[in-house]
Amino acid sequence: MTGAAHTAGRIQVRVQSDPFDVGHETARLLGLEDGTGGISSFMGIVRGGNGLVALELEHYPGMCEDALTVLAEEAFSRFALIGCTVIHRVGRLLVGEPIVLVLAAAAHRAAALDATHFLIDRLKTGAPFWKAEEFTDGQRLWVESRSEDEAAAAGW
Amino acid sequence: MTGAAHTAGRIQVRVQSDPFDVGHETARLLGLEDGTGGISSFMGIVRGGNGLVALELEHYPGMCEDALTVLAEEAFSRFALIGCTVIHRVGRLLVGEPIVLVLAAAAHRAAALDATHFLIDRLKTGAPFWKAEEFTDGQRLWVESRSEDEAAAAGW
Amino acid sequence: MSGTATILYFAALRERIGRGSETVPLTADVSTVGDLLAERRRQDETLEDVFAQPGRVRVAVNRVLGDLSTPVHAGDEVAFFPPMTGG
Amino acid sequence: MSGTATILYFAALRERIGRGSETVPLTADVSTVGDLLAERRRQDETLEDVFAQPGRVRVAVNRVLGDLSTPVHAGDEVAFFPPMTGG
Repeated sequence: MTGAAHTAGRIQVRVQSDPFDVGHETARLLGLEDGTGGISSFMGIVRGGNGLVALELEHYPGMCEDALTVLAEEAFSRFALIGCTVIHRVGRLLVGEPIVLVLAAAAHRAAALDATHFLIDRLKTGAPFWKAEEFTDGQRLWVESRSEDEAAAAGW
Repeated sequence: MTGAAHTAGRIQVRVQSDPFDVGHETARLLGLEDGTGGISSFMGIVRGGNGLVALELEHYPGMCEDALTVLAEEAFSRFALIGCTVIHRVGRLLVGEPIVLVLAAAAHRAAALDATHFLIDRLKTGAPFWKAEEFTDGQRLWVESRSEDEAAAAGW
Repeated sequence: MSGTATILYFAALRERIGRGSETVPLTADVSTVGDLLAERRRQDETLEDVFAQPGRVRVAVNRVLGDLSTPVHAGDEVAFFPPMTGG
Repeated sequence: MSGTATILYFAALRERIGRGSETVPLTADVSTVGDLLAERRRQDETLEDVFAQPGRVRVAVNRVLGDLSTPVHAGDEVAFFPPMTGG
């Protein structure tokens, strides 16, 4: 059985400008099988402050999906997941809008929680997305990668 | 300012037989303030296997809500949360049904993820709920507390 | 000392004892959870049987976890139950 | 050796260079990402200016992360971009 067949329907990766629906994504994982004991999730949000108005999310189409799929497959086998989902939005997102959603379903809670933490840490510096910040005064600045994010990703 | 006033609307604790709505609970935390950078969640589910049909969840009304509120307040201050929600179902729940939902909103992802892990670990052995298992052969057994759950709760 | 206390039993304890609650008079001899439990076991054969069985028991007084040395006063709610298994 | 490669630029690099992609001929001198970049900097003043600025640059060849020593062949897609900042 190939990796792709083994994980068919169990790993979902999407890059989209549209909003996502946490309830819908949770229900989908819940329906995969009876052996699921827990579903963990993390949702990243455009955090306000210092006059930030919006983020502009740029990505490398194709490579982005590939990188997220490799990452999701790594989490799937490393944490013996039953299912996992990674959705990342692109385009202009206002303060308060969700950017990213990661979900992991597993037999036991520790695996689901650890997989979620792993996925969001690695996704920060391991998939080709770039953020530009737009401020109330009209300034526009590319976000520099943070050394603590690179350290968190390397910690796994 | 008292603790209760400080956390008004930011901490929600509920014990109920009805299902809960992950999307609704997430949206409520998302609306609290602009400073939120991440919302983490864990949902516990009745895990099938070995002929399990359902769990019967018994609780100590009043003490249960008190214990969950103390726990949520501890997570709130310890992880500098913006909001947190704990919902625990009681009564008879079939395999595949959600039992418990924990959500934590914070400025940064590590705080939200750690608070979620803390809440679910401590909730397992720190609030007066008891589970009886019902099997296909008609047997009914009270779940013993697991030493690994007690160790996980003590680890925080 | 006079008055009564309410005793609650939950989960497996409740089922083995066959009731979930009882109101009992507090005698002058009872000042702690340990005193109360010892007296009830002397008075009630079912309680004596159930509490003689191996298995950990937890106690809460007025909805706060305690132990055998926790004081008991008139009007208190004393609950006995197995280790908790939520989540 | 003959043929072309597609070069992509993303984010701050794309904005500074003023374009997101270009198709360039692969000369016999070019066998790695480092060779290609050196040649393009010699040929194009804007590229020379941008790549002379301090700041870390990442590269991917055919959508897989690489470095200056990664081989480049005709038909390849070579992308230059700043460190990634997703999530």
